[in-house]
Amino acid sequence: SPSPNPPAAPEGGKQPDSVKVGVIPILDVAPIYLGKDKGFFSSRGMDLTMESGQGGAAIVPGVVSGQFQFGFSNVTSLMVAQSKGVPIKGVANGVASTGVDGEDFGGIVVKGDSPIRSAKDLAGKKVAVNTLKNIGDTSVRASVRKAGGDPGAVRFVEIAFPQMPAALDAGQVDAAWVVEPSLTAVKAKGGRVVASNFVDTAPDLTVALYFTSDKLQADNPDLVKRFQEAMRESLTYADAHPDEVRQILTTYTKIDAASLPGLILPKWPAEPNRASLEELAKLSRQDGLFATAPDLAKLVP
Amino acid sequence: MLDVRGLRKVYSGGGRRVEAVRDLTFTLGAGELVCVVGPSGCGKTTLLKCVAGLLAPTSGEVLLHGRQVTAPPPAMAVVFQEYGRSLFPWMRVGENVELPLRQKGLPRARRRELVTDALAAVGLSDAEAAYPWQLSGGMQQRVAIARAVAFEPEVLLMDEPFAAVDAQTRADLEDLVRDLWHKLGVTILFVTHDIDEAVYLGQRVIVLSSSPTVVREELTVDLPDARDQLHTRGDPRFTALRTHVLEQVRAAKKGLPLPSPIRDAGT
Amino acid sequence: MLDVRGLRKVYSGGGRRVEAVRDLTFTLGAGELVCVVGPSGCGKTTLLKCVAGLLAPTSGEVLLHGRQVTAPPPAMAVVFQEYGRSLFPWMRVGENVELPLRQKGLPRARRRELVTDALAAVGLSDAEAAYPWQLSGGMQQRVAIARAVAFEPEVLLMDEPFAAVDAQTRADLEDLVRDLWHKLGVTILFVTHDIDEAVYLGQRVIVLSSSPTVVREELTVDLPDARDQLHTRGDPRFTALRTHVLEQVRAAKKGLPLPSPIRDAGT
Amino acid sequence: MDDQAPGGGQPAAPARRGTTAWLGVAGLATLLAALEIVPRTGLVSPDFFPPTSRIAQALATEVTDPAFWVALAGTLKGWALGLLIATSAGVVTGVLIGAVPVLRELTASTIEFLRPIPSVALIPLAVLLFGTDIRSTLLLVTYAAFWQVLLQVLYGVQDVDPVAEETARSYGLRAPARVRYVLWPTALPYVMTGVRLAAAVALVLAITAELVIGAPGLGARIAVAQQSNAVPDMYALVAVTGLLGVLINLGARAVERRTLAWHQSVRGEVVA
Amino acid sequence: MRVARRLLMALALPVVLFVIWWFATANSSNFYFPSLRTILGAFGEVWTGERLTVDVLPSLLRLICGYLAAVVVAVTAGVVIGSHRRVRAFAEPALEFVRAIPPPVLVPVIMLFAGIGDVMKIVVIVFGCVWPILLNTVEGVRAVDSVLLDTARSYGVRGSARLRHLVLRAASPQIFTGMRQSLSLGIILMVISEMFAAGNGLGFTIVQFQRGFAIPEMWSGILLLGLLGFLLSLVFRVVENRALSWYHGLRRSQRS
Ligand SMILES: Nc1ncnc2c1ncn2[C@@H]1O[C@H](COP(=O)(O)OP(=O)(O)OP(=O)(O)O)[C@@H](O)[C@H]1O
Ligand SMILES: Nc1ncnc2c1ncn2[C@@H]1O[C@H](COP(=O)(O)OP(=O)(O)OP(=O)(O)O)[C@@H](O)[C@H]1O
Ligand SMILES: [Mg+2]
Ligand SMILES: [Mg+2]
Repeated sequence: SPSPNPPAAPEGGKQPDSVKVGVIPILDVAPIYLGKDKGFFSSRGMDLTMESGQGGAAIVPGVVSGQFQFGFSNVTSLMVAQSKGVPIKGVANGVASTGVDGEDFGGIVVKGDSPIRSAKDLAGKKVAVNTLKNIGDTSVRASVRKAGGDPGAVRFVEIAFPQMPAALDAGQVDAAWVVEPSLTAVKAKGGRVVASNFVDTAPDLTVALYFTSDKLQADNPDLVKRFQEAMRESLTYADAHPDEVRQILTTYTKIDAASLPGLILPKWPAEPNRASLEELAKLSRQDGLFATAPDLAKLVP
Repeated sequence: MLDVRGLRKVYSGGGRRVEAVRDLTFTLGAGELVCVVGPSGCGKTTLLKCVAGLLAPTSGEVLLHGRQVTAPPPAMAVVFQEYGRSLFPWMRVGENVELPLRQKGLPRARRRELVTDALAAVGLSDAEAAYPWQLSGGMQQRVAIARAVAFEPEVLLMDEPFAAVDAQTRADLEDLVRDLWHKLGVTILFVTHDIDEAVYLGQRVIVLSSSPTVVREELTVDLPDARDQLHTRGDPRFTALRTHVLEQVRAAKKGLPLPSPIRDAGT
Repeated sequence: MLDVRGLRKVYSGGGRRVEAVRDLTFTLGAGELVCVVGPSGCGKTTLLKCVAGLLAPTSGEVLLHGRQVTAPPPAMAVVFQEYGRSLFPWMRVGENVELPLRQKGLPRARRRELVTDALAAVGLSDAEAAYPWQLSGGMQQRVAIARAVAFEPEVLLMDEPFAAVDAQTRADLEDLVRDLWHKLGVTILFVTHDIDEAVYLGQRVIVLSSSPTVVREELTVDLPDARDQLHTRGDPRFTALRTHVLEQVRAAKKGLPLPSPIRDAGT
Repeated sequence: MDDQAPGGGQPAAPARRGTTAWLGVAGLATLLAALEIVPRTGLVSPDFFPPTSRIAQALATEVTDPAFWVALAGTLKGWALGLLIATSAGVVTGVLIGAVPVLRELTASTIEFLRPIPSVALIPLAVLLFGTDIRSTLLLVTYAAFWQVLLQVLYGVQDVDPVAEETARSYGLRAPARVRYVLWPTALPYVMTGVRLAAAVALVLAITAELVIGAPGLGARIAVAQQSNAVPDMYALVAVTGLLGVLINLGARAVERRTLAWHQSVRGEVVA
Repeated sequence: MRVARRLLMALALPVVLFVIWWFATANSSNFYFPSLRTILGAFGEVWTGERLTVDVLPSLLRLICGYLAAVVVAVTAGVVIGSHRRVRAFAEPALEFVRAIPPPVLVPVIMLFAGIGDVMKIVVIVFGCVWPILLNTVEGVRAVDSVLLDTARSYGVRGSARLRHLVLRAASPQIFTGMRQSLSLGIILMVISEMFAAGNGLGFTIVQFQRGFAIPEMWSGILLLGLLGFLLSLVFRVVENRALSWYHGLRRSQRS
């Protein structure tokens, strides 16, 4: 495993700022772990601790109340939060789709023997997404729409990613939107990818962001700035060193070593793709996720 | 009919080991009415529970009709000393008396009749709809007696059944028991503290020693079969017998050695 | 010292309304020993509970030293008819007896002494470490008596305290109560079913009528103060008194009208 | 019904306890065997529900990881502290409310109102106040376990035998003494059940809190295993919580045998 | 008069608490703690009309099915386990093993067997509600008075009569304790079960509000859960008072 760099002494002998980041222990956040490992944060005077929560329910309030300085969340959740007036603000890109149809880190899968051939056939079918009224159903609808089907006829069921392979296998759902590593698990059981919903939603869709609270942004812009810089460096590094990413995954996840090489890694561009977010916001609004459009200018770093 | 042979019971548990009964042997003929007296704590209740098949003896055995008793035999009724706890607090008096009858599979009408009669016999006709805990101690005890009486058992075991009732009621109940015994030919084993009662009721009186408990004496009550409260108790033979039993119990309590001549001491 | 005035108690609940006691009025002088007899279910326990301040009368009042009793007065001990349930099953016999003493704030050594003496007096020295449910019925009742005795109360209320013990033990306990009464000058109200016992023990005997309950008779027992089992019970005056009380109880049970001349009936 | 059968005379207690232990092991073994067989019959896919043997393998590797023991210690700490707070608070409140009828009437509606509020709904609140601190876990654990104890105490207090209560009153035992010598022993069997219920609920909540909030502990490890599709590892960790439950119950039973030796439920098993 | 007094008693403390809440949050600027006024406003908007039939009703039905099934299962198992020492020794560790598994982990396992529909949700509710009733039944059955047991045995009260007239009745005070515990657990589990694969329901809606940052609506949902618990407990008390009238009478008998 990559030898952890000794934390570089912060300038001026100042005590490093202790920074807590609320993350979900999944593939998507590999850059921050890698960046920490590489010393991108310590060299900027930040002593980083990752707090792994299971989702927005725990991370957003943690950031709002200042228990965490930063958090990781998918963009739809952030847009919803913003439109509801949650005082948060995006600070760095999180993760993005590979943009390659059929080769994305997430996709709509069906069982090998399923009659469903394309996203068009999903109309009238039961599709699993990890959370309803979120990026999953919006992007799946986009796939269906793009394939010429009726997006309104898809029935969504909420099932957590880890349970999707079993639900699909047992026929409890007709299709599922899964991400890695569940995607690999489904494919290993003979599942097929019928559409890459992120790709169908927008080119190079930005899927998640790191964010902070308005309060921290106002009180300590310097820290936010340093975090942004470190994050940018980490993202760029991760994007360029897929092998090290696979390696770092073994430290904070339990992904089976055998399936590691086959995982499709997402893209980690240094900056979010504004255009893709606008498209997503538009689609989300169509789906009724929020009444007033989120202020993307404020949300997106 | 009922044979108790070499019965021994040792309680152990809670850090205590008590030899409640050391060695009891006696026999009850079919249709006999035998009273048991003995000092407090000598093991009368223990004996009764063993006979009822509720408690396994440590050694020795109880035979009913020649077969060993290991579980409560059917057609046996027991009136427990702890009358208060032996009534079901969630059932009204009538239901308490009726339950065993229902268990016996008697038709409804017959059950009603038995319940009503039994309650009337113990003077509790108007308490039928009360809960046991709404009754006085003596009334509760009488409910327990009524339950046994209504059951029309073949063998009736009674453990100080009249302890909580007043003198007059007690006399009435004594006569009720003898009536019942005559009428139904039931075999009765009757534990009491009241020596007069033992002599008045029983055909025989078994006197137990104090711990370690053995049978101290078996005394045949040679009073005429037709007894009544006034004349029988006035009979000099009655007085002689009761005095003899009293002395035995006294001696038993003091742990004196058994007197050598057993039978003629009372004469 | 203890005045019961126009006491009336009606139980209502569970769809039943019972007038347990209609109208009781009597007085106990300081240091008196009075026995109460009456038919089963006539309200003796109810009376005792009202006197003990455990039950609020429906009307009428109980005065102790001229003050109305609304809660259990200190320095009063009660022996309950339901002896089995009045012992705490989670405490050993010794602890059961000791608890009230601890409450009184007695020093440890004194408590030990009182407990040991009281248990010895009721013949239970070796049961101190047993749990109540490991004892026979009579033994349990004696523990309850020991608890009251050790408490050295000013007023002692006893509800059929000897119902479960054998004749000999009963005699011994009767003497124990009289001894205690002499020694400590305690005021005792004693409920019993045994008419001989009432006459033997009491300075006066209060006979209650059957329901609706009133005082049927108050009888002064004009026997010499020094009593003993043999001579007192042999005394013709004793026999006369007990016969009189028996008749009263019998009449009470049958609901006969009160006899006109109260005092000289026994002469 | 073998408890009441005669013949149970006086077998030596230790021997009985031995049999009991073996029966318990047999029971667990039966459960584990069933869990081995179910996926093998194809009722569910072993990929999603691995057989016991596969879980045992994962467990074997799991226990060699020091981080596992750290997580276990973290969970146990949250559990024990939470349970302690909940039990003490539950008992004190319960006795107080139970012994004073007016309080009972006054609080009944509020208690009934608060009890069904799920701890999971309190997660944002906990995170808001304490982040991923152990206090978050404690808040959830205590909240959930408290009601279990409280309710049992309330019912237990009501179970006091009126004759025992009257005896105590007539001998001049004042309220605190009556609570200690009469009310408490009566309620104790209920309290024991309450503590056993609360112990399991506390464990469940400790793990859930870690699972969702990410406070360090077994739950957080389960979450990682879940997210990583590491099915056998996940079940291995779940099995650990199950085993913890078994151990906790053993402890509770041992305490019960000592403190409730006088109670019908315990004495009935010693004497025939 | 008595009704008025009881009403007063029942409402006094909640009213006080609500007043405190009202004033404490009146000027709240915290996003997660909106003012009570806002919450009550949301309550009126959210929990009226169609939501009652679409979300609250299905939840209630699932809750009732699950709860009743749990009572039946737990009492049956509890009687068996409680009255046979060996069965208890055999089953207890295994049960304790299962009992310690947190519902959020257990639900996926249940999903494997029971699918993702209502059955799964009911099973989850049963699974959580069973324990308090089971434990209390076991303890209640173990504690049946020995004199009563002897009485029943000697009068040949056996089999189902023994069960109905003795064991269940004697254990009923404790069984009701467990049932009361489970009632609120059932509501909690209803919420948890609806966090998985649900498309409607009270718990589902609350979780949706939480995820959608509709915080006043979420709080109003929590209020509704509390209200529901309170109402169900009222119903429960009526049932309990009927079934345990003898017990309450006995306990009160000498206190009047
Ligand atoms: N469950 C028990 N556990 C331990 N010892 C017991 C138990 N039951 C009775 N004993 C003991 O056995 C002895 C005999 O008790 P038993 O109840 O048979 O006496 P008894 O003759 O009925 O007395 P009494 O006339 O007072 O009712 C006593 O010493 C008692 O302490
Ligand atoms: N808790 C109660 N609820 C309703 N009625 C009761 C209650 N306790 C006693 N009674 C009734 O009051 C009457 C008197 O009861 P009490 O116990 O005082 O009688 P007692 O004279 O002590 O009788 P005994 O000699 O049989 O003990 C009885 O008719 C009884 O049914
Ligand atoms: Mg006895
Ligand atoms: Mg009485």
